[in-house]
Amino acid sequence: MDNVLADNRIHILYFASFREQLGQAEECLPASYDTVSELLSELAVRGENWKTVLFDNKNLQIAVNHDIASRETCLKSGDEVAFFPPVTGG
Amino acid sequence: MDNVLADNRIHILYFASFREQLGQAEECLPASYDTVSELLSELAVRGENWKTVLFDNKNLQIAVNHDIASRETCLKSGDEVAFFPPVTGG
Amino acid sequence: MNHREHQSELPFVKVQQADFDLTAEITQLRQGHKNIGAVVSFVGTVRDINEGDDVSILELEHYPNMTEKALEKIRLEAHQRWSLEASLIIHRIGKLHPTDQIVLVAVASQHRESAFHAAHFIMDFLKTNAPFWKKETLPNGEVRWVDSRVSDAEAKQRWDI
Amino acid sequence: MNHREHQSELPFVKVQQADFDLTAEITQLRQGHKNIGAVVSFVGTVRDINEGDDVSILELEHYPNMTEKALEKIRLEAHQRWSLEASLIIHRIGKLHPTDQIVLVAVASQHRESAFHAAHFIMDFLKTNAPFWKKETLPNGEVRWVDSRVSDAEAKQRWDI
Repeated sequence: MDNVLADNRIHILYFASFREQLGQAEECLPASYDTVSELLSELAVRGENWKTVLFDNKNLQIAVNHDIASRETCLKSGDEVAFFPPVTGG
Repeated sequence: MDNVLADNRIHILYFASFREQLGQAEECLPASYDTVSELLSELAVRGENWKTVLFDNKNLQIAVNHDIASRETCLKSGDEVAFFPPVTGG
Repeated sequence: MNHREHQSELPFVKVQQADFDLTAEITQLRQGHKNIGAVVSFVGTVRDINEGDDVSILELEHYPNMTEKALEKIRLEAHQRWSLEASLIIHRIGKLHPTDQIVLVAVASQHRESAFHAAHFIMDFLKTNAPFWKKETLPNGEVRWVDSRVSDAEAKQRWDI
Repeated sequence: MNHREHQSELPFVKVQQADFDLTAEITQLRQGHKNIGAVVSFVGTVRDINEGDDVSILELEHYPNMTEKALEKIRLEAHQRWSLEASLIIHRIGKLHPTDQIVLVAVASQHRESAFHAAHFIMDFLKTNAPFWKKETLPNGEVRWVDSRVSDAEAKQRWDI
């Protein structure tokens, strides 16, 4: 069932300039990371672009399940993690 | 001529509760007071009511020629002096 | 201060019996200013309760020859203190009822900070320096002048630092 | 918090492409609250210049599932900090042009002080905590993401005291 599948994964979203720089808007990965930091380390392995935009980015903004989060935030199956640059609304 | 007459006088206005307590909205007096304070002393002689509402009133507000003034403000012929309680607009 | 400020006699200060429309006033205020990024408006309205009593009618008296001059003075002081694109003050007079609009202060600027401060400043000074007086009628017919609030005098002090 | 707050899903937070009418929104916000004495509104508009360049189009992207939740959180925080009668946040998304309205924050309270502070607070937090991103198109066709402003991060700090 779709729900069971989804529960074993984390859903990752990229917004604004991140989406353009990384060339993708979203993806699903196995839920095998305890924290956002671990997930970022894994993504950094993909190449310089990923490392620069996310891992090394001091202005990286993170949301987990639609709440502002940090690199220390814990992850579990079914979580939605979003990475984005500083917001510019209003 | 009216203008000459007006020039030898000061025009006095009373607003809001002052107008009601003193029973008049305006009057003209000879321009024989150097300051607002002297004018107030003269008005106080009229009776307890005038003394209480104006002379003794710590919250007395004064305008001379449409600008906020004080008891020390100088007066000259043709001036318009207004006495009123603290304002309550807005 | 731009050219439009000098078009007519105090076009950005209005003392009137008529009600006002917020959208229409703001639209007019913004006209010709493409670089505005922030518009802060304050609308004062008649509450149905004052000092614990119901209020049926609120009547606003003012000092006709002084009022507009006093409001314009406050408005120009705000333009001196902050970088503003445009501003407007409308104050109603005469008989008003609960929920009626009494006053509008609108300030337009490039960035929000100055518009927020200037609108607040104008209202604080209007409350203590503009010659308006409120008289309220209670449901039992009692009529009384509204007392000035100590908090209004204190609010004004804040800006003198 | 009054009963109307629970009528529908986040009725006081709207994320929409459509423009809004200030008078209509304020009138609706005030409905049923007779004890309101002050309404402070902030309208953010598209400036025709950013960082020295002319701007032709401003496009607003957001994070659909998070946006309304983030705005409601800011709104409720304001209600906890100040005594407010009602408040409303509208934020537009999609393609906008110079002079277009982007955002409305409106706060109604008994006295002006809390309405001014709460509206300013909501805007300062919206600027740093609500997931919106602006992309601007210059007249020569160049497209770029708008940089966040350091002053916005600083403005937010102020409220943490």
